[in-house]
Parts: sequence; C-alpha cells; structure tokens
Amino acid sequence: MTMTVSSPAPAPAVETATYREALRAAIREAMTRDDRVFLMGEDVGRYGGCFAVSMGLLEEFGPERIRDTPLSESAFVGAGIGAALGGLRPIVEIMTVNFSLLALDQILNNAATVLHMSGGQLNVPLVIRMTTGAGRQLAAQHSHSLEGWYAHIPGLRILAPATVADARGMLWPALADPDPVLIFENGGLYNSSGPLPADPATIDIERAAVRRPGDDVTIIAYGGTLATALTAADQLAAQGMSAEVIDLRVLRPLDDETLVGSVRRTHRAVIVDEGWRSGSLSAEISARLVEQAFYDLDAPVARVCSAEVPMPYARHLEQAALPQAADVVAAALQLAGRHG
Amino acid sequence: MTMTVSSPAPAPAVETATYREALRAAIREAMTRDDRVFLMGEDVGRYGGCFAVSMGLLEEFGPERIRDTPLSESAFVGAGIGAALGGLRPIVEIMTVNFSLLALDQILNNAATVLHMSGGQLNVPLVIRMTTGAGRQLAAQHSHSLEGWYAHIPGLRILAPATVADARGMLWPALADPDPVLIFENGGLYNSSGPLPADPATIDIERAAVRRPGDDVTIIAYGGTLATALTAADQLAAQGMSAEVIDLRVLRPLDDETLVGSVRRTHRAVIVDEGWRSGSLSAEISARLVEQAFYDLDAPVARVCSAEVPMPYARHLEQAALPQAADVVAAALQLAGRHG
Amino acid sequence: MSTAAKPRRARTKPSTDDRVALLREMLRIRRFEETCVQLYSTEKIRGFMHLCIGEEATAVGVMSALTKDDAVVGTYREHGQALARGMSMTTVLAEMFGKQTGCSRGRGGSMHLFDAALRFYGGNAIVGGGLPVAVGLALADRLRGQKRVTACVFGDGAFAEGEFHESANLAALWHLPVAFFCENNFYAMGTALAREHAQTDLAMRAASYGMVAWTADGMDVVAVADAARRAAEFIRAGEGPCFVELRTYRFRAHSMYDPDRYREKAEIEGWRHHDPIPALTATLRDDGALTDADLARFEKEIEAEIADAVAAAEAAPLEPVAELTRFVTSEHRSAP
Amino acid sequence: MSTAAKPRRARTKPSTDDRVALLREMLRIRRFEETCVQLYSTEKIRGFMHLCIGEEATAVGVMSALTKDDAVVGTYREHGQALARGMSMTTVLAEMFGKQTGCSRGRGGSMHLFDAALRFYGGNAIVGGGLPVAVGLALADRLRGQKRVTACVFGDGAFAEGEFHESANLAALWHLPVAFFCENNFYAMGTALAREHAQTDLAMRAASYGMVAWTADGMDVVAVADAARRAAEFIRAGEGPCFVELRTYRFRAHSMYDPDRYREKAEIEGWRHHDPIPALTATLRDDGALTDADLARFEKEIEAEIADAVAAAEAAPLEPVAELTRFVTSEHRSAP
Ligand SMILES: Cc1ncc(C[n+]2csc(CCOP(=O)(O)OP(=O)(O)O)c2C)c(N)n1
Ligand SMILES: Cc1ncc(C[n+]2csc(CCOP(=O)(O)OP(=O)(O)O)c2C)c(N)n1
Ligand SMILES: [Mg+2]
Ligand SMILES: [Mg+2]
Repeated sequence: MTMTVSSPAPAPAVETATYREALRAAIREAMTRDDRVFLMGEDVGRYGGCFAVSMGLLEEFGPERIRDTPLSESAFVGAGIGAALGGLRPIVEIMTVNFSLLALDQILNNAATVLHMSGGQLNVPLVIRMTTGAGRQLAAQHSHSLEGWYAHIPGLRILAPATVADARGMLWPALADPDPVLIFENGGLYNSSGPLPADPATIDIERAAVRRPGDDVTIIAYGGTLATALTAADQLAAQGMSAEVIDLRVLRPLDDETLVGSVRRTHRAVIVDEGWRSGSLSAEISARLVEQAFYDLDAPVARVCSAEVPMPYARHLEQAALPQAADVVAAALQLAGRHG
Repeated sequence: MTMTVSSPAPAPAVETATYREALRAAIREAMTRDDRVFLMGEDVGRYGGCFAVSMGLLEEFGPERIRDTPLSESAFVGAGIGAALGGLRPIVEIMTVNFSLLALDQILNNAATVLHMSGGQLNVPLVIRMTTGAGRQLAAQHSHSLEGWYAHIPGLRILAPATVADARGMLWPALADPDPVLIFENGGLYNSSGPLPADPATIDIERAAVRRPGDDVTIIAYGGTLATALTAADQLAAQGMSAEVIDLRVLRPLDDETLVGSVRRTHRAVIVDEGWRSGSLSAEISARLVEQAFYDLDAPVARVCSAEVPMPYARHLEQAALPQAADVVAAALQLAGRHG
Repeated sequence: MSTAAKPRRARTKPSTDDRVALLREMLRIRRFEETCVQLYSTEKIRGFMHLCIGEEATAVGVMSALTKDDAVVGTYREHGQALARGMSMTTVLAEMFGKQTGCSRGRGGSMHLFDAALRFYGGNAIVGGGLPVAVGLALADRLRGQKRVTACVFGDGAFAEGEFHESANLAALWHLPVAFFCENNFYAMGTALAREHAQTDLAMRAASYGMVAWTADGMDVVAVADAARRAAEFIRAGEGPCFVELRTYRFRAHSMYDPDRYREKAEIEGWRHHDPIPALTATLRDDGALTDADLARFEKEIEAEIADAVAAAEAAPLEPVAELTRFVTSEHRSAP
Repeated sequence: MSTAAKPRRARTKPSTDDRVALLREMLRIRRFEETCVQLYSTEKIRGFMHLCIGEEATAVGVMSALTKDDAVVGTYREHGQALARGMSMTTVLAEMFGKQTGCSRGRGGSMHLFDAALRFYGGNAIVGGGLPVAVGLALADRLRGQKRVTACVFGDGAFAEGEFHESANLAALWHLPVAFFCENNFYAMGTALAREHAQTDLAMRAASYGMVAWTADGMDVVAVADAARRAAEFIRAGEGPCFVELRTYRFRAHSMYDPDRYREKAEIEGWRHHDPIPALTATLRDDGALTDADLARFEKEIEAEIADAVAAAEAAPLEPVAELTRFVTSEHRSAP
C-alpha cells in the first residue's frame, strides 16, 4: 500500500537535516503534491506549531490549508474524520498524546470503526500526528507514552519515526493509506539530526528495520528508545556481546517476521519501551515472541520500560523513571549470564 | 487495605441472587453505612440504571444521593474526582466502557495522577463502575472490552467481579481504598445468579482466586471469560486433561504470586481475554509468566482473545469474534500435544 | 415538559402534492417501525433498537429539504432518517436481521445504518459523536468549493455533551455549511429536559455561539419541511451554519429495553394529540386533497413494501464467518 | 483585540489599607515572576513555565475575596494564584527547582503547585481539566451543607473545550457554589480570541447556561477584588454558581519556549498602559495613601523574601531516587 516498493532501509542520504525540518519538508511536499492535503490543529499556523514543526507553512500555504483550531481536541479530530470522508486528506496535529485522550472517542469509535461498521462503505483517509514521550521535565500531564494504546485498536496503522529519514518519508505513504494512520513523534527527537534520503517516497510503512546487526541478543526499540538501544549495543559490544538492534517503526500492524527472524538467530530479546511497563507495547511483543519463537529462546524475554509512576518533574526523578542504556545493558547481560 | 483479613475464597453462601441484585445490595449497604457515599451517573435514578442495577434506589435514598446526570461523561467523572477531594465517597457509574473514553482524560490526568503530582498531598477516594464486554449484539460502539487500558494506569486499582459474591463484596473495600478504584461489570453477567456470601465484607480486592484446581494446565480468565474457562475445563476433564482455572478478579495490581504459583505446577498456561488480542491484558500476563516462570514452562503461553475487529452486530459474526470454550480447549490440548 | 413546546406555523406552505407525499412518507416510517416491534418480539431483530414513532415528522421534514448531493449525519434512532433519505426498506431491514444484504452487511444493525451513495453517514451510537464528523464534512465542502449542505441530526441529550459545544463553535467560527437539527423530544433516555439542562431554551443557547438559530414544531411535518428548506437555502447562500430545534416527542419507550417508568401516562397521551400523522391527514382531508381511497392505497402499498422487505430479509444469506475480518482495513489501496 | 476590553468601575471601593495590600501583593508576584525568568535562563528552573506578568490583578483580586475555608482550582499559569492564595515563595520556588522541600516534593514543577492545607487544588496543565474538578468540590460542599466557595480559574482558550460546556451546565443545573473566573487575556498560546471563538463575548455566552455572569476589568485589581467579593457573597447567599470574565493581558510570551511572533508589538505596548501596578500606584499616591518610602520598603522586603526563597531552594535536598514510586498510591489506608 506504500507508494513504491517497500524497503525498510532508508535510501542513500544526500543532505542532513533535523527531525523537525524533515517533518516540515514532508508536510510541505505533501501539500504541494496534493491539494486535498491540509494541516489542522492548535497553533499550527500563526504560532508555527507548539514544537515549531509547521513554522513558516502558514505564510506558504495560507490559513485555509494551515488551519489553526480552538482548544477542542474532540471536535477538530472528529472534523478531520469528516473531512476525510468528504474527500480531503487531512493531517491533524494534536500537540501531545496526553491531550489526545480528549479525542480518543472520535479516533476509536468513529475513525477506526466506521469502515467495518458500514460494511466496507466508508473509509477514513486521515493522518493524525502527535508528540509523545518524556525527558524534558514537562511532568505528569505532558510526558506519557500512550502510543501502545493506539496500537491496540483494529483499523488503525500506527507509525513511530525514530530517524530523520523516517520523519521525512513516512508522511506521504501515510497519506496514501485509505485508512487512518497515527504518527507518533517523540519530543526528544525534534532537534536530532541525520541524513535525508534522496527519494523519501521509497520509505515504507510496513516493516521494522534492523538498525544494527548482531548475533547474541536482539534489542527491540522504537521512537525515543532507539537511541537508548543503540547506545546499549555499543556498550555491550565493548563487553564482547553482539547486539542486534531493531527499530519497530510500525507499531501496528507489528512486523512479526523481522522480530521473530532476529530472535531465532540471537535466541535472546530485550524490549525497550518508554511506556509504563504493565500493559505496554513491550508486553505484546514479548507475548508474540513466546508464541512464535518459544523453542528458540535461550532465556526469558526481558523488558526495560518506564517506572510505573506519573512522570515526575525533577530531572533526577524523571531520568530514574525512564529506560536508560545501562538498564538495557544489564538486562542483556543477565539474559546471557542466566544462559551461560 | 481491605476492611477485614483478605481471603480470595467467597464466604459460605446463605442465599442466592443475581449479579445485578448483588451489585444493588452492595450499593444500598454502602449508602446506608456511610452517608458520604452517593451514586452519580446517567439515568441511575428515575430510569433505574441503564442495566437496572440501581432500580429502586432513588425512592430509597432520594435524588441528592442517587444523582441523575446529563450526558456529560467528562464533567460528571471529573465532578466525582472533585467530590472525592472534597470529602465524599462517590460511586460514579459510566454506562459502558465505550463511553468512558470521553472521561479518560479526567481519569488518567487527574484521578490517577494528582496524588503523585502533589507530592502525596491529595488522594482521590473515588469508585467508578462501568459495564464492559460483548455478546448482546450491541455492535461496535457498545461492545468493546477496554479494561486492559485502565489496568495500564499507575495509581488506579482495577476490579472485575465475575461472581455474584464478588459483585456483592467488592464495592465496600473499593470505597475503603483511599485511591481511585474502577469496577468493570461484564454486561453478560447481570442476569447470572449464584450464592451470596454471609459476610460480604470478607471479600478482598487484592488477590486472584483459584475457581477450579487442576494439574495439567492453568487457564487464566476474568469477568465475562470466567464461565468460558470453566466450561473449557469441564470439556478438558472429559478428555483427561486437568485444568486449573484462575479468576484474576483484580486486573491492577496483578496477583503474580497466584498466577506464577499455579503455572509452576501445571507448566502450561492459556489466557482467555475478551479484549482484542494485540495489546490486551493477556499480553501483560503472558509477558509476566515468561519473566517469572520461563524455566517452568513446558510450552509457550497461549492466548485466546477476541478477533481484532470492531464487534459486529450479527450474532454469528459476534460469536465468531469472541473467545469460545472450544478455542480454549483447542489451545490447551495443543500446548499438551506440542509438549507430549 | 409538553407545554414547553411552542408550535410555530410555517411561513410558506408546500404544494398539496408535496404535503401528501410527506404524509405518505411518515405513514411508511410509522408502519415500518411498528413492524420492527413485532420482528423484535420474535427475535428477528436483536440488540438495541430505538424507534422514532411519534417523531416521524422530523426525519421526513428535514430530508425533504435536501438534494442528493447533500450529506446527512444521523443518530442511533435513525430508521426514519435512513428511509426518508431514500434507503430501501430491504437494505435497512436486512441489516437489522444481520444479513449479508444489509446496508452494512450485518455488521451494524439498527444503530448503524449507512449508505455512501446517498451520503448518509450513519447511524452513530455514541451520543454527540456525529457532530464533529458533520463539521468535517462541511469543512471539506468549503475547502473544495462545493455548495452542498451537511445536515446533522442529534438529540436534546447530545446537546449536553462537550462535542456539541466544540462543534458548534467550530462551525460558526469557520462559517461552515452545516445545519444542526436538534430533535428535542424532551428526554434523554429517562432524564427529562429540565434535569439535563439548566437552561432549556436550546435554540437561544445555540444562538449564543454566533449561529442563526430558531425553533420549529417537530410534530408538524410542514413546519419542519419549511424550517429545513429555509436552513438549506440559508446555507447554500453562504450564510454559514444554522441551528434548528425541532420540538417533538417519542410515543414509545427509549429502546426495547426501557420499562418507561419515568413519564406520566397523561403526558404521553397529551402528546398523542399532536401525532403528526392524524393531524396532517385531517388537514389534507379538509382541503379535499386526500380521500379514504388514497389512504387505503397508501396502506396497501406500504404493507406490500414491508412484506417484500421482510421476505427478502428472511431469505437473505448471512455474511460467511470467513468474512469476519473483512473491512477492518480497506481492500483497495490507492495513491493519495 | 485589546480594544475589546471594556473596563468597568467597581461599585464599592475597598479601604485604603486593603488597596495598598493589593498593590504590594501584585508587586510581590511581579518580582517573583521576574526572578523566575532569571532562574530559568540559568536553568535552575526547567520544563514549561508560564508567567502571569501583566495579569497579577486577576490572581490577587480573586484570592482577596476568599476565606481560608474556600477552595481554589487554578491553571498552569498559577504562580500568582498560588502566592496570592498564601503559599510561601519558599515552597513554590523549591518546587520549581525540583527539590524535596517543594510543595509537591519536586514531582510537579511550575505547572503543578498544590497546597492541601490552603485548599489550593493545583496547578492543572490540561487546559480545562480543572473545571469538572471544581464542580465536584462545590458538589461536595453542597451535599455536606458547607457554605464554602470554590473558585475555578481558567482561560479564554479553556472556554472552547467541551469541559467548559459540560461543567457550566452541571454547575447551573445543580445550583452549585462555584465561581468561574475566566482570565481572558485574548490569546490561547498564539491564537487570538477571535480565532478561538465565533462569539467572543464570553460573559454573555456563560449567561446562556443559566448562570449570572458579568465582565470586569482584569487590569484593575480593585475592580477584580470587588467582582470577586460580589461573586463570593452571591454564592454564600446560596444563589448558585456565577461567572466572571476578567479581561487582562500577558505582557510576556505564552511560555519560555514561545517566540511570540503572533502579536503586534504595538498591541503589547498599548496594553502596557493598563499595567495594573503603576496604575494603582499612581492612584494611591494621589490619594496620599502611598509614599516613595513605602514603595521602597515593599521592594526591599520582597527582594529579601525572594532572596531567602532562592537560597532555601538552592540549599534544599533532592527527593531521594529511592522515593520515586512513593505516592503512586496512598500509604495510609483507612475505612471509608
Ligand atoms: C456518549 C454516550 N453516552 C451515553 C450513551 C447511552 N445513551 C444512548 S441514547 C441516550 C440518550 C440520548 O438522548 P437524546 O440525545 O435526547 O436522543 P434521544 O434518544 O432522545 O433521541 C443515552 C444516554 C451513549 N450511547 N453514548
Ligand atoms: C487539553 C490541552 N490542549 C492543549 C494544551 C496546550 N496548551 C497549553 S496552554 C494553551 C493555551 C491555553 O489558553 P488559555 O486557556 O487562554 O490560557 P492562557 O495560556 O492564555 O492563560 C495550550 C493550547 C494543553 N495543555 N491541554
Ligand atoms: Mg431526546
Ligand atoms: Mg488566554
């Protein structure tokens, strides 16, 4: 369903950009290529986006297509659903996943459900973007990672770009999807920079990506935890343990093939998830690995998640609540230790 | 924190009643024992409750304490939070978990969070009751089982009474909890009947209950799926397989001790969950069993869940989407077969 | 409550033929709903079913003002809305039977009737859940420069939900071509209007959002048709959204589960005198525009239409269980 | 926008002493906020921080009308609300430093100030999220027969959220002792009032819920104090809820992250002429109620208070990491 042949690896880089710039370039390209595309959300226009993603787009496309909304999450997300049913290709921005709860009824009971409930008559080609994650001392009402909840909902596709290439390339195929797609942008990534692919349209929204090959353990991460996993892999390498790092990229539907294939080779898995441990996406991945690779596992599947607390403001407490590379290293070594 | 010594087994029965009558008796008792307790929700008064749970209570306690609300889920749940902060012990009824999404922001961002966010200053002694589950051909906006989402939220206690005894006995200890407690009533249970305990106050809200002892496989269920699990256990017995059936009762915090203890003996586990499979509570239980009993497992942990579709109206489709005893039997036999 | 309803005469009268057609359509819906009661008692129809008996004038009047390009967002009490919009009894009844030939292939049932071709967007069982969707449909028309009307029907209970507040403000703020039709039947399930709202003058409250708003007699199909026509003209003229409160009453319980213990029998009886069908029948008789023979013919035609629909629904196949997971996501994937 | 503000004279004037006290409190908050800016630039304070510079009169005026038994539900722009309610600079600043001695033991930060003893219920960073909670606090007072006021402060942006609609209706429907104080500073982040609301007369809209509602000059602390006093008296007299729109303006950006590109410099300058502090200072000087010496003394006292608070916050210990999971659930469990 992507616009070109699907391929998990980003295309060769031509330039570098920040994650924020990549998202902006993707929106600009989509708005230029297809006049049915428009951006709607709180402060996306005159303010430039609460995280400055849409800075400058109002001047370029005007207030009809870069549409500031009142504080009315349920109504403007629902309006995105209606606009999609009406033939447009809306990109709705919700400032953070925490506020998206106010629109969850619209997302689950309308966007995700109407196609099935209407016997296939009405599809909703809607893209919703929102920020997720902690690490910026924004405290308990601005810092949670609830994308795992959305990955529970049949009818939705859930994306979590962790790289500049994915930030640049995932929007267009998401808009090409006839059904609702949610894109989760970890707030800690906006200032990160990396290579921009020559042809963003070659980015697929189907498969996970192996970000670092390895043999002794599979570390599964996504979005904000990918960097944590890669750092852990470096540290493990220094200790003689070769870790394969997989970036989920797509949280629903999960790419079991890539995950199971890796674990069949490494026989060990550590999942890194910024969500609260109990009932996080990491639980589903663990359950699937056990269902599909039980006899290949040399050790239990390990999970490194956030502490089960409302995210505290104080930096030392927040950092203690979040998954750290050291926790991932310890978990991986324990799996090996317990094994050897 | 329960009002008496905790004990997972219901007290000896003196009479029988329906699940609905047991809930009503529990509300009546709580309102009589403590004048800070009141019931608030849509149509709990004059209508008698959308599922007739509070029928007759308006006449008994009057409109101030049996309080009909407008259609305003976010406001009356938030008002329950405020009333709890103000010294009352509200029981808020939300007609079904599907509509509770409109109040989820209040439940997560206020009720579950304010104690921690205020450094321990403000606790919220609130009880929220709601119906969950399918099986009555109510279709995709009235039939989902989302209690697993609530079990993800730190700061909440989540209860799922599956028996008449629990329906009768869980409310008072829930009201005794200084923090928010959510009680999920599976809609298919209201007309079920069973023994009423002599002393409902002996019902704990801490532990899971072994509803049927067995040796060859542990079947884990809760709420609406307990009956399915027990039926499956009968059928397995007929085929020479002895199944232990555990009723979770408390979805958060999970009673790992009872679950792991059982699986350590049976070496096999099947989890029955009416939620959509991906990201359901069954995933968390599977992950925990693997983390805590990996080396005792003779086979992968199996899950029997609902099909990942918006619940359809037509009876044959709805039944096909729901976990059936036959599916549980098949899963259990497969674990044994693969094992033996 | 009932005394609160202030009937208003319509400013202009539709032609005699039009009024006869409105009467016939109300009769068609009434008989259909009565049949649904029987079919529910014999368990051919299951789940939640909400009838519009007594409220036929609102659905018939509103739909009479719309063209085929316009859009409709309805409620879960939408049998009448769907039929008046042009859906066939066959597809609607088959849906309630849970058959493959139903408009939603048996997946939706009574509360989830849809027809993409007629731009009938359901059939929504989350009270107030359709309001933002209607705003979005109107936004699409605005951005695409299409002069179409989106009619959004909802109840007095839905008016209390936050979705109404947010949707009304968005529609007025963006000057969108959406007509809000509030079916005020004075109850939200068992809760009377005065126990739902501190201020029960809903049209006045809607006006406070900066929308043109007024009230019409929802028991007089001619008044509703006239109000809906004016609303549609207003919107097509680019005057932005508007709100019409239609004061009506349901003669039957909220749903088939409802013991209806919260209303005085006298109140119900009082409203029966405003039954939209006998009222218009009498007027048309007086005007000599309708004979007993006409009425008898209508009844016969409708009876036949219903009989055919029932027979077809009975005979229709079930969706194969193998199709359960179809339509969770789209089958045809196209470029944006 | 600014021209939309219609200053209103208060009907009665508080005593000279009271007015001096109001001035001093505004000055205290202004200097505190200015200190926060420095502390933020040196990264002692992190995360989101929203200052009330320019809006001091609303917080000071509202709190001046409340007794210690009353309750307050605030916003995330609540430093002034917290200080005016009686919280010490020490506990507030320590909280923003993320220290154990902070009111929320470092867990809340700038947006989540709480004080159970003062019945200051936060400190809520979900826009509109405090409204239903305030309704519930008032409901508790009603059911417990307590003659207390719950003051709920929120912004013009929050008014657009569904929570406002539902909460206003509940409060009016149940006749609850809650006073809604809307700090209308004409912007919700970068969105001007006229782009948030189709109808910008917020007091009129609040009145449509069946509540007494009026507007006061939020840049005149005496007018605010008078309005708040009348609101509190009204509620104590059992007259039910009321709504006061306080028209004000923030001189600084929305938060420390905000480049403030959406406002004309001229507009900001225009409002600076309504700065509540110099205005009242001049009046009191003219009335001979305030000397330069008094002012100098105030500044000195406040400077010292701030210096002590900063020193204390600097010196305060961090909450041990071992305490991270404390207060997720209550430690003391009691019978209901
Ligand atoms: C969000 C939500 N809350 C509650 C319900 C349960 N419910 C179904 S219909 C109804 C009453 C709605 O009243 P109104 O809007 O006046 O429509 P009417 O039934 O009178 O036509 C309620 C409470 C629901 N379906 N959705
Ligand atoms: C539900 C929700 N949506 C969006 C935000 C992001 N946000 C924080 S403050 C704000 C503007 C609020 O404006 P207003 O209510 O007028 O208060 P002010 O900041 O002007 O004092 C926004 C959009 C939020 N915190 N909560
Ligand atoms: Mg109604
Ligand atoms: Mg504002």
